[in-house]
Order: sequence, then C-alpha cells, then structure tokens
Amino acid sequence: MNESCKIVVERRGDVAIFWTDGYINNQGGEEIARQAYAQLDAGARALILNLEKTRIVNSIGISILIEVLEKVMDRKGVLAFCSLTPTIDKTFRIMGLAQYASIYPTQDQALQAVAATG
Amino acid sequence: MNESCKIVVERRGDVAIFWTDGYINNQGGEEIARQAYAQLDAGARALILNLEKTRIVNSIGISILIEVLEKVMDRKGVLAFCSLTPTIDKTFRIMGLAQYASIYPTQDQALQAVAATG
Amino acid sequence: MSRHEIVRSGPDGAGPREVSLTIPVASDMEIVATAQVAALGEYIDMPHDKIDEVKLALVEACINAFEHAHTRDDRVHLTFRVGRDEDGPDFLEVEVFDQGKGFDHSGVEVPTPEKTFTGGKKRGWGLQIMRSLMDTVVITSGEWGTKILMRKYK
Amino acid sequence: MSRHEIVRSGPDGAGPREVSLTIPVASDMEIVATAQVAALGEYIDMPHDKIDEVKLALVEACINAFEHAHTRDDRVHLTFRVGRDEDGPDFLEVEVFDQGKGFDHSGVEVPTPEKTFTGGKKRGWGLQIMRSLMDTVVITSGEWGTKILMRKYK
Ligand SMILES: Nc1ncnc2c1ncn2[C@@H]1O[C@H](COP(=O)(O)OP(=O)(O)O)[C@@H](O)[C@H]1O
Ligand SMILES: Nc1ncnc2c1ncn2[C@@H]1O[C@H](COP(=O)(O)OP(=O)(O)O)[C@@H](O)[C@H]1O
Repeated sequence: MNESCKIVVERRGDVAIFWTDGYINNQGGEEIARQAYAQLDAGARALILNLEKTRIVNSIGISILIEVLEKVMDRKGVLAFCSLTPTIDKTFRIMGLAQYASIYPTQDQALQAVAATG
Repeated sequence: MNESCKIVVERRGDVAIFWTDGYINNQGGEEIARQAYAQLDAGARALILNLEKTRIVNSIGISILIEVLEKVMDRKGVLAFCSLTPTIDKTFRIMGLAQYASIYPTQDQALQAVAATG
Repeated sequence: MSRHEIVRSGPDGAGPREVSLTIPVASDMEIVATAQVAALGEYIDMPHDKIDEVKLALVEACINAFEHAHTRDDRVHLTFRVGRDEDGPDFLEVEVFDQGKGFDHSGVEVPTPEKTFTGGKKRGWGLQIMRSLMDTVVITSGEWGTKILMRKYK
Repeated sequence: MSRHEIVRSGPDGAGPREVSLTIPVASDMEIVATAQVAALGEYIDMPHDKIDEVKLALVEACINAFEHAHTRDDRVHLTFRVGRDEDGPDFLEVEVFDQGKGFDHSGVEVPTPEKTFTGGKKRGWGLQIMRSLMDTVVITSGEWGTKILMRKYK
C-alpha cells in the first residue's frame, strides 16, 4: 500500500542526505530513525532531511524526528531540514523542532550551512 | 466554485483553438457549444478542442460535443480533438464521436491535419 | 508490533477496507466523490488510467441518481471497498445507492453511435459507459431505489 | 434553467454542502479521508496551504480516534461541510466523531517545546496542532464517545 513513505539516502563525505517521499507517520518516522542511526554509526556527522516530496507529517512522525534530533545532538552531530511545505514548517515551529534543528528553504542552502559547521 | 470548466479560445486564421481546463459536464459542454457557434458565425472554418487540462468529460458533456460536431459538419466545417487522456479517448470511441471527428495526440498534429483540409 | 504502532483494533493490515460516503443531490458533488476513488485507487497502487475509468463510471452513476431517481432523502449513498479475490489482483469496488423511484434496467434501450448521430437521441449512454469502463457492473432496482455495484481490478 | 440542467432536487447552487464519510479504524485510512478535504477545499477555492492545514488537523483527530478511543464500531465518522457565515468568507468544517470511551479534554496537559525536549515526553501534540491550524475547534466528549468540530475559513 503506497501511502507509506519512501526514503532515499545519499552519502556525500560526512553528510548524509535523506529524501523522503510521502506521508511521514509512525512507520515513516521509524524508518527515517533507523536509517539515520545507521548513517551516524557509519560515521556521518551531519544529516539533511529533504522533505520536498512529503506533504503531511503527523505529530507522531514529528515526535520520532525529535528523538532523532536528540540522538544527533548527543553525538555532537548536526540535523537540518529543507524544502518544507508551509504547513510542515508551521507544525515544526509549533512543536519546537525549529528551535533545536535548522530549517533551510533549499537543499543547497542546507548543504552550505552544514559544510560551514564541519 | 471551481469544478466548472474554464475555456480559452484563440483564433489563428480560419482555425479556432479551444483549450478547456476542468470537468466538462452539461454546463461546460454548453459553454463550449456557445463559444463554438460564435466562432463559426465569425467565419471560423475549423475548430480544434485541446482537452489537455480536462480529466473528466461526462456522457452529457459528450452528447453536447456531438451536437456541436453535427452543427460543424452541417456547415461543412471541421472539428478535431487533441491531447485526450486515455479514458476520454476510450469514451469518445464508445460513443462514436471518434468515428465522425478526428482525434490527434498533439495540438501540432491537429493543426497540421486541419490546415491540409483548408 | 513496532513501538509506535498506533492502530489498536479494527481489520488487520491486509484485510478488506470499506469507506462510505454520503453526498447531497447537488451539482458537482459527483466530482467531490471522485476524490475517494483516487485516494483508494492510490492506496492499492491502481494505475492512474484505471483510476480515471472508475472515476467516470462513478460520475455517471451519480448523475443518474441526481437526474432520474428523485431520491426521497436528497442524498446519494456511496460505498467504496478495496479487496482481493483469492490469489487474484486487488480490486476497487464502488456501490452507488439511491433511495429513489427505481427503474427496470432490462427495459433500457442500448445506445449505438448510429442512433446517436443520425437518430437525434444523444443521451442514454451512462449505463453503457459504466459497463465499458468497469470489469463488473450489477444493477438492482426496485421501489426502494437503485443500487449499482461496480468493480474494477487493478 | 439551462436545457441540460440535470439536478432536479436538493439544495440550491449556493446552499450548504454536507458530505459524510465513514472510515474503518485501520492504518492509513486517515490519509484516504484527507482526499475529501482536498476535494471540498478546491470546491470552495481554498488556498492549497490552508487545505494542507485542514488535512493535518483531520489526520490528528483521526489518529486520536484510532489510538485512544477504542471505538465500539471500529469506525470513525466524519462529516465535512462547506458554508458561509452571513457576509463572511466561505469555510470548510470537519467533524470527527468516534463512538469510543471519551475523555476529559480539560484535563489534558498542554504540551510545550521545553517539556518535549528536556522532559522526555514527546507525544501529546495532537490537540494542540488542531487548535493551531484551525480557526475554531470545539471538543465534546462523554461516555457516548468524542466529537471534534473544527472550522477553517478560506
Ligand atoms: N438511479 C436511477 N434511478 C432511476 N432511473 C434510472 C437511474 N439510472 C438510470 N435510470 C434510467 O435509465 C435510463 C438510462 O440511463 P443512462 O444509460 O445513464 O442514460 P441517460 O441518463 O443519459 O438517460 C435513464 O434515462 C433513466 O430512465
Ligand atoms: N478521540 C479520543 N478518545 C479518547 N481519548 C482521546 C481522544 N483524543 C484524545 N484523547 C486523549 O487526549 C490525550 C491528548 O491527545 P493528543 O493531544 O492528540 O496527544 P497524543 O495523541 O499524542 O497523546 C490523549 O493521550 C488521550 O488520552
């Protein structure tokens, strides 16, 4: 059933870029978490989540993304988001995710900002 | 309410091209008919209906398009369709519209074919 | 079960899914209803051209109920089901039920392109379109109203 | 009336429109339901970003009913209305009704980003998101279940 979120990951040096496609709910969030931890274990320092092809992230999905963010911060890594719809951006701000993670309009801007922290 | 079909007409010599956008039902069909007759009265010889932005034409809409086709044929004019979705194409064939009007994959092909009849 | 699993009850992941939608007898509501066909068609990964065919069949059944049925409740009741025959492909089923005056579908004249063009009778294609676009169409009708049950495999 | 006018009865063109949808308690059915928000939102020409906000509010209300309500009928009952206040803009209203165990919403702790991050309690944002994204949210709940009535102006 294709409501579930597809995830593609690409590693560029110590940065891992995640492209999501579809609804991020509990399952989608957990899949992102699983792959994020695998990237951290494999030495990635920064994670960029490009949500261009996601139109809905529910509050359970966001709560899992917050767990991922906490793990990344524990390990002194960086987590950045880009290409959010206005509604996802708004929800990230309501729940405070925007206070702890960086949000960029485009992937290029996220990549530049993340490189500057390296 | 924006379910209703929008129509843009452009005159190129004795050919009038109609671009529809949206659902063609009784109202949409009647609006096309009204504008088609106006073009015929204003000297258009050939009408091309580009349905690229229409995904649904109901049977009442098609029955009105058939009336338009008959009027055009009475006046020795030409009516051609282009850029139909597979489902609209199939329905035009079921109702026999395809036997009396020409259907082309693209607007360019419709324009060329129509020019050759002029 | 995953830690964030949220569905506590109800049919299991692979079971049948049934959604019911009631729309008023009013113009363009048939288009609003087609949104449910798209959503459930995408849910079973039905190709988009087939989804379009189910949408048009639904539109035809709805406008018949709007135009001919004279429903007692000014509503049309739709049920959408996705499921799978044993070992078969997934299907999307659409039921269109009106509490109208009913009709004898065996007495409905079958249209042809010839009659449509030379005969002057342009209408009368709705049922034919449903039958052409769907894999199965079952019509039951009586004093209680009309039920059109249509299925398309993906 | 135009020659091809087909709607014989029912509310007139400018009147209220109400559509009801029943979905099973099952994963992803909340997404299937959002199709109706899109269809009715487009019907009143609501901007797409606002449609997205209504969709998310609906998703949150549905997953609450799936997760917390323990419904007696394994279903969630949705009603969508489009209408207009006198001289006001069009609105889209969504009602989410479950026949579950109910809850006392005044007793629900209000979440904050601080508690979410330092306190370890990540969940508890659903109602807050609904209130933030919709113009009005009214919750009624009892032994009969829960009804969430939400409205957004276009
Ligand atoms: N839901 C219905 N209730 C009552 N009569 C119906 C219904 N659907 C169809 N009919 C009857 O069957 C006839 C054929 O319908 P159809 O093939 O859809 O063509 P059309 O609607 O263009 O007449 C209608 O003219 C009507 O008399
Ligand atoms: N439909 C419902 N039926 C019963 N209880 C509910 C319902 N909706 C919400 N609740 C209760 O309200 C609490 C807060 O809900 P919410 O703000 O959506 O956060 P969360 O679902 O993440 O806990 C839930 O934990 C639950 O106890």
